Amino acid sequence: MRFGLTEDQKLFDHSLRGFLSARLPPDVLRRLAEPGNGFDADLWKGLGELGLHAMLVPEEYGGAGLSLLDAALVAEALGFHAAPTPFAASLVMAVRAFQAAADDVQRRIWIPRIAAGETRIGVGLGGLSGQTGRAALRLQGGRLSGAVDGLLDGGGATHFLVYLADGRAALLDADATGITATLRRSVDRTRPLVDLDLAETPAVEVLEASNAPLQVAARVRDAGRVMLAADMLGAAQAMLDRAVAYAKERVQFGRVIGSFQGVKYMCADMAAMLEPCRAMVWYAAYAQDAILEEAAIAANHAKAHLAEVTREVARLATEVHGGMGFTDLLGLHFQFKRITFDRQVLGTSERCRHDAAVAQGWIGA
Amino acid sequence: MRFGLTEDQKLFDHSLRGFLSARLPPDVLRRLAEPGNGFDADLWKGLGELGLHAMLVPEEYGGAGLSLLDAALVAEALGFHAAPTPFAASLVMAVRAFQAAADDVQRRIWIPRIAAGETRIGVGLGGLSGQTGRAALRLQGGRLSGAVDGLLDGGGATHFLVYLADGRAALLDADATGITATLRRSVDRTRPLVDLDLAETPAVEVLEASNAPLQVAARVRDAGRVMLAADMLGAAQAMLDRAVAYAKERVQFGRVIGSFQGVKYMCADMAAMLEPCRAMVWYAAYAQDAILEEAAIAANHAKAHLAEVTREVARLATEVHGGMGFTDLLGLHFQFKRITFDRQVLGTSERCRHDAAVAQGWIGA
Amino acid sequence: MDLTLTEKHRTLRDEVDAFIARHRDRAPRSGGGRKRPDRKVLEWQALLLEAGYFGRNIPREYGGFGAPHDLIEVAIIADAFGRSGVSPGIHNQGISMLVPTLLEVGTEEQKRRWIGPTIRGEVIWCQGYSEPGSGSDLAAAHTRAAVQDGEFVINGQKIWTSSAHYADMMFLLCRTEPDKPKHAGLSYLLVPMNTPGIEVRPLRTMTGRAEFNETFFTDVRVPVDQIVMGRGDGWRVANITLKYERLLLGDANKLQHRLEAIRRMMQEPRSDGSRLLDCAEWRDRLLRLQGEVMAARYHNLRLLTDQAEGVDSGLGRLIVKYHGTMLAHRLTSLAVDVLGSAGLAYEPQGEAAEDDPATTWHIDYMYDIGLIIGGGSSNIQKNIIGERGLGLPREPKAGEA
Amino acid sequence: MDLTLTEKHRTLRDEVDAFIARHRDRAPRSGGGRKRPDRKVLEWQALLLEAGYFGRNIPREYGGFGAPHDLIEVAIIADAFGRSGVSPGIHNQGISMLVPTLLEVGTEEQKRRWIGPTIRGEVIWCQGYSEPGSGSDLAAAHTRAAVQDGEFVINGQKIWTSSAHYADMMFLLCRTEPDKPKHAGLSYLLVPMNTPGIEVRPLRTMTGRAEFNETFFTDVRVPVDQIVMGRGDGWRVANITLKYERLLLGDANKLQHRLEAIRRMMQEPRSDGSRLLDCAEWRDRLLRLQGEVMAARYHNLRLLTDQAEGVDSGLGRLIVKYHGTMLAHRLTSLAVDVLGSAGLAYEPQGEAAEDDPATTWHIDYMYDIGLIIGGGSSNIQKNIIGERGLGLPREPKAGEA
Repeated sequence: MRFGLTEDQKLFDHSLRGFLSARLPPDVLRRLAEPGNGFDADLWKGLGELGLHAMLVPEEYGGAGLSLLDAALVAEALGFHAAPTPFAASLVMAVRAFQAAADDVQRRIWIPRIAAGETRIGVGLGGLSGQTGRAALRLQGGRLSGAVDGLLDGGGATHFLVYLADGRAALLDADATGITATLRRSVDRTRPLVDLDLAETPAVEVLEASNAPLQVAARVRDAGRVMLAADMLGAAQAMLDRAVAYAKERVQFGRVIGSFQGVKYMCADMAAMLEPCRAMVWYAAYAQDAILEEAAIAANHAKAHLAEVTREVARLATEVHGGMGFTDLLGLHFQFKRITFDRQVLGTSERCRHDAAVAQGWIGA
Repeated sequence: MRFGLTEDQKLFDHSLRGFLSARLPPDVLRRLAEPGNGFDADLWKGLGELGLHAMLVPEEYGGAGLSLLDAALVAEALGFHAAPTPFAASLVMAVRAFQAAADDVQRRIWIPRIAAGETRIGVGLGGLSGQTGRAALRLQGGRLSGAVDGLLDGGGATHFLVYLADGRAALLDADATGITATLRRSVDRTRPLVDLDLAETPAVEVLEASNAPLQVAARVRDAGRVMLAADMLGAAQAMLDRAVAYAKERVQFGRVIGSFQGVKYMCADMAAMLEPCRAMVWYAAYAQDAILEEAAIAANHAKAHLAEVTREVARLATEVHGGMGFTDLLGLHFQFKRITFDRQVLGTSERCRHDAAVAQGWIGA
Repeated sequence: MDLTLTEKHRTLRDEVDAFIARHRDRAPRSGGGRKRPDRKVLEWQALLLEAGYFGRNIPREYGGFGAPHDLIEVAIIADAFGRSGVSPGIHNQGISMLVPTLLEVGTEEQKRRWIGPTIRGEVIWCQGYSEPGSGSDLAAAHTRAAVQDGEFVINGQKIWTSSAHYADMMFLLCRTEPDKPKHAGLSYLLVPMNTPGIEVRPLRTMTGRAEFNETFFTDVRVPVDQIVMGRGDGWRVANITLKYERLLLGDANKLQHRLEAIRRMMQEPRSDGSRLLDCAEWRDRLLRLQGEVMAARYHNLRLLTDQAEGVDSGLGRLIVKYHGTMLAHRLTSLAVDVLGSAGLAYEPQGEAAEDDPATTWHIDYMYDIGLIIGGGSSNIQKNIIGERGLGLPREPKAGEA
Repeated sequence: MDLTLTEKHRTLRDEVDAFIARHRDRAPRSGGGRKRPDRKVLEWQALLLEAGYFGRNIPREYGGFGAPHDLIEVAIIADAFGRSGVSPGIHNQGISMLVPTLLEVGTEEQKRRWIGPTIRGEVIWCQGYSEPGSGSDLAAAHTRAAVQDGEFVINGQKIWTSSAHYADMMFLLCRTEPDKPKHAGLSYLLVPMNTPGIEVRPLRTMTGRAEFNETFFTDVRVPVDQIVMGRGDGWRVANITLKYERLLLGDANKLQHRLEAIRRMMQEPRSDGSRLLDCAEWRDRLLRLQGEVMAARYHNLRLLTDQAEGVDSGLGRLIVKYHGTMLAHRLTSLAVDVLGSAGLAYEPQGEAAEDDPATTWHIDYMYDIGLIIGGGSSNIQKNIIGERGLGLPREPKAGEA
């Protein structure tokens, strides 16, 4: 037994971070965050070449068959660099949804397309995730009507996977008839959300888990929550690292500000809060594959706890930077907004903790 | 309009604090806190001479007819000095209970006795206050049976006033038949609690408000909650004052520790939290007499908010003192425990906030 | 303690209510904080001044209403406008910071010249304090002003000057006595923004808007009588201004306003029909904040009484900015959580138009952090509270806060 | 990441469970932390050592079981004892702090002489670090030891020496090289407590119990070979000990144990039949803490892996004491709130008897603050985290932490 990363994981993490660092200098990030669809085809292609598109896809469908822990490391790196790219929904939740609830034919068709990077699926869990906004859908005769707000990975999506209140999920072509997909720029300029209005839109596929569809949907949701927790971890680590670096350089009152206990203790507080979060994200991700009886509890607590800790880190790291932290100039706010976004999507902290209480039988669903 | 104390109030406060300071040096306080009944007849007599026994009693019954704000200033001073004496229940809640719910004869008999300092009434609100422990009483043919835990001002009480779930209250002689009063030493050695076991104990009086008895009982409870808030304010202010004084004297690493930002910011945080609490206590006390539509909201929030703030102040002030703060030597812990006690009696913070929500119609009772 | 209303006060309350009912259609939508007041705002301001609902206690000779200080009158007016949701008039740095400073230490001539136009909204001021190299360390200002031919000649650079792009005037902290010790070498000048040599460059913040500016001075000349107090007194004057800024930034009425707005959101049914106010864990979060806001409001009443009686509130005054801005951030934190994912849509409209509510909350969520930092960061505030408020010793050999 | 059990591990788990089931009647009630172990405790300890469920990785020649390092084995054993509520053996300062220090830097002779008796519970140690004038500033120790006739002669005073009144030995930090700079003048001595000239006076704390002592040294003589490492190396050795103390004080298993106890209290029906776990505002408080405890537990697993692999966890290790003690205080804060007014009855029983649950929670509520202060206060921890963990510069001209 080991509680830690393998050499392979460290190497992959290193190369991914190297790629992101080179590919996303501040000016490029700022450009990609300008109005548009929040999807950069070149970046998507580059991440595909690194193997991200197929990482979770089982080997039988041509993928790498990696674990959710590997995906969490990717999410952390993407959060660290505030990378404007689909991931949590398109490459994690969608793959998990097809694996868990699709029939054999559906899997053979769609999973390889995801692995090839050509199909990008925005995912909306509506009320199952506790998201706010509209979530009222009905499926009749293979056609979907109604509205659902706040689909993840909306930017550049070729398809949408939307969940019904009973746990079934319908796959829609983004160009289908009767579909109105409104791309909303979110406060996190790197990731837009999509609101869907549907009028008798034909479903390309309907995923129906043969057994306990709500539980299967919850597993997809939990995988997403772990990715968001990892994304927050990365974003907060970037903010902490930059705050510490700034505190070592910036001079005020004739001293480097990091030598003042006031600033030093802010940094120490951030580190003391954030450092245990890393192990928590690892554990929550690992549990989704390997400790199923703890998977829901760990995922929900990871999302909730990371949201609480990283909100504090986001504020404190900005404070350490003084006025400069509040400007657009340093680009520190990309990570700040990443944390804001991750906190609110797929359920707030209160909702996630409630789901954790349900998962351990403290209260009914 | 003025938001502040009168010159009379300041003078009275000054003389009371002078008396307590002279009367309760650390060694005396330590002696009074040793096992016993938590009631010191000399101190009681001295406080009576200062006018405390009759302060809230209307002039028609021979009292001073002062306001609850005056009582809050007394409670604050008692908390500051951790004075081991009955007050909140015996001299505030009991007087209020008789004024609000007793008939004319009952008032004429009992209020002057309270004013004379000869009748000291421990008060138990049971479930009406959200206290934990036993609270099951039945009144039949003028006799009370059952059990209720945690009566305030139990030390030296000559009588007990216990509330039934319907808002009526029964006055019992402490020496009546069928009564078993167990004096429990609380963690706050200056104020014991009393648990009552009653077997057909004859009630000396039954107080029945002619109108809305539960609301009348709630007003008595709220007056008590304001007194506890004021007590916490005083205790926390004493701890903050001592922490600041210690930080100015104690030398570590070759410097007075108050010159370290780490210690200075602890003190600043305490002051920033605690200073607005003073106005809150004043307002809550004043509202009980003069702004009845806000009385319940202000009292409940004052109790809850003071409990949250003073818990932090209690910890931080102890921390500033380092190991010495944790010893018995400095006696700082008397105020620490005072805060612990006030927080738990007459309802925890969660309960008080719940009552504040009810009082402003956010939810049903 | 006396919060009861006299007959006179009840009359005033009725009058204000009637005024609002009669004139509310003439009121502009917002307080006009971050924009150059337009005609509607200026007319409304004039109406308020005339009625004595703005600048009530400022002497008539300086353009105010000249009523004697009466705390409850001020509270009644604020309450009436607060209840109605109608603009209570302009609040900006000139009105909230410079005017009280001039009233405190300005010359008769300065008071007569500047207070009237400022409270009428005709003259807009910006604040020239911070510099790029010295954010928190204001006294380290390098912008210098040398005297030549009866004029100050200013060279240097300021940062974080909000509203500089439309302001008429700047109150400027600069170094006029380079040979004197740090704090003794500063002066406080009043500088017209249209003076040749001033360049203003907008500075975009994390909200995506240009809320601040950098201001550059190249041989900017102002007459020597444009100084408040004397040469070398700049640090003292700036501290008076900062005192008022701290009170402005910790404003308890704003906190109450926000709390109420969040409560209303939590009382609205969500898409599944539930109300967050019925969920005890959410309600308790709101209640905790309500308790804190109440404490801040009552504390504010206490400070107003001190002010009316000419008493220095000391510690009570020094904590306001730190306490208020941290609490404001916790309020907006709850607000954005209440909005949840549906509130993430973010489209700030710039200065021309109103923002939608969700965008406004997210702007505030970020802007509040700016306010924690600006006007003296939290650490600076804690130094001030610890040293001036509690008498704790300064750091040995550290610079001055 | 591999948390799966091998066949060998499953076997061990079954063995430990069987051991506990077979022997649980022989186990003492508590861990025996704050008292001199009695016969029952010593016999239980011997049984655990023999079975390899205590001191599992300590070499056989020093009295341990000598099993190779295997993190999961240790976790399995801790988990089995945790689940069963049966004592996992003695934890005291000798076992948790001195033994790992000697394993790291002791001489072969010292290891052979002290480790065995210590882990068997036969030799009890106390810690002689703090002095009255220097609580946080350990390196300022004034207690001095001069060499005379092949012996150290110790004079001075220590404070906060828990268990000094029944300890056999003290590990003592004292000044042996008065001419050298502060940190370079210290040595680390092993001192028998029955040496003539040692006087122990109990020190009552806010809990009402005498949990600590003051220890006075007057011409106390110990042989010069009773030193760990060399003269002047005392600060280095003390820091190794402190490293282990930080991990002991932030113990994640203790946090989990407390959390579970609070959950059980909240699941019990109260006098009105309601359960606090059904009240969302209370449940959410518990859930917040559960999330924090989970993070601490997984973090601990990560540190154990590093330890097993000989990797220095750096920052991850430095935060444990600060993070863990603050979290412990928040846990006990919830516990005393759950108990409410009925939990205020307080009757500590001294060393002879068990305390009732409510008294125990209130002791912990206060003792936790002692732990936040002791073993390096939170401020000292934050200096360590900031300077050693994050590489931030020390305070100019300040002393050393």
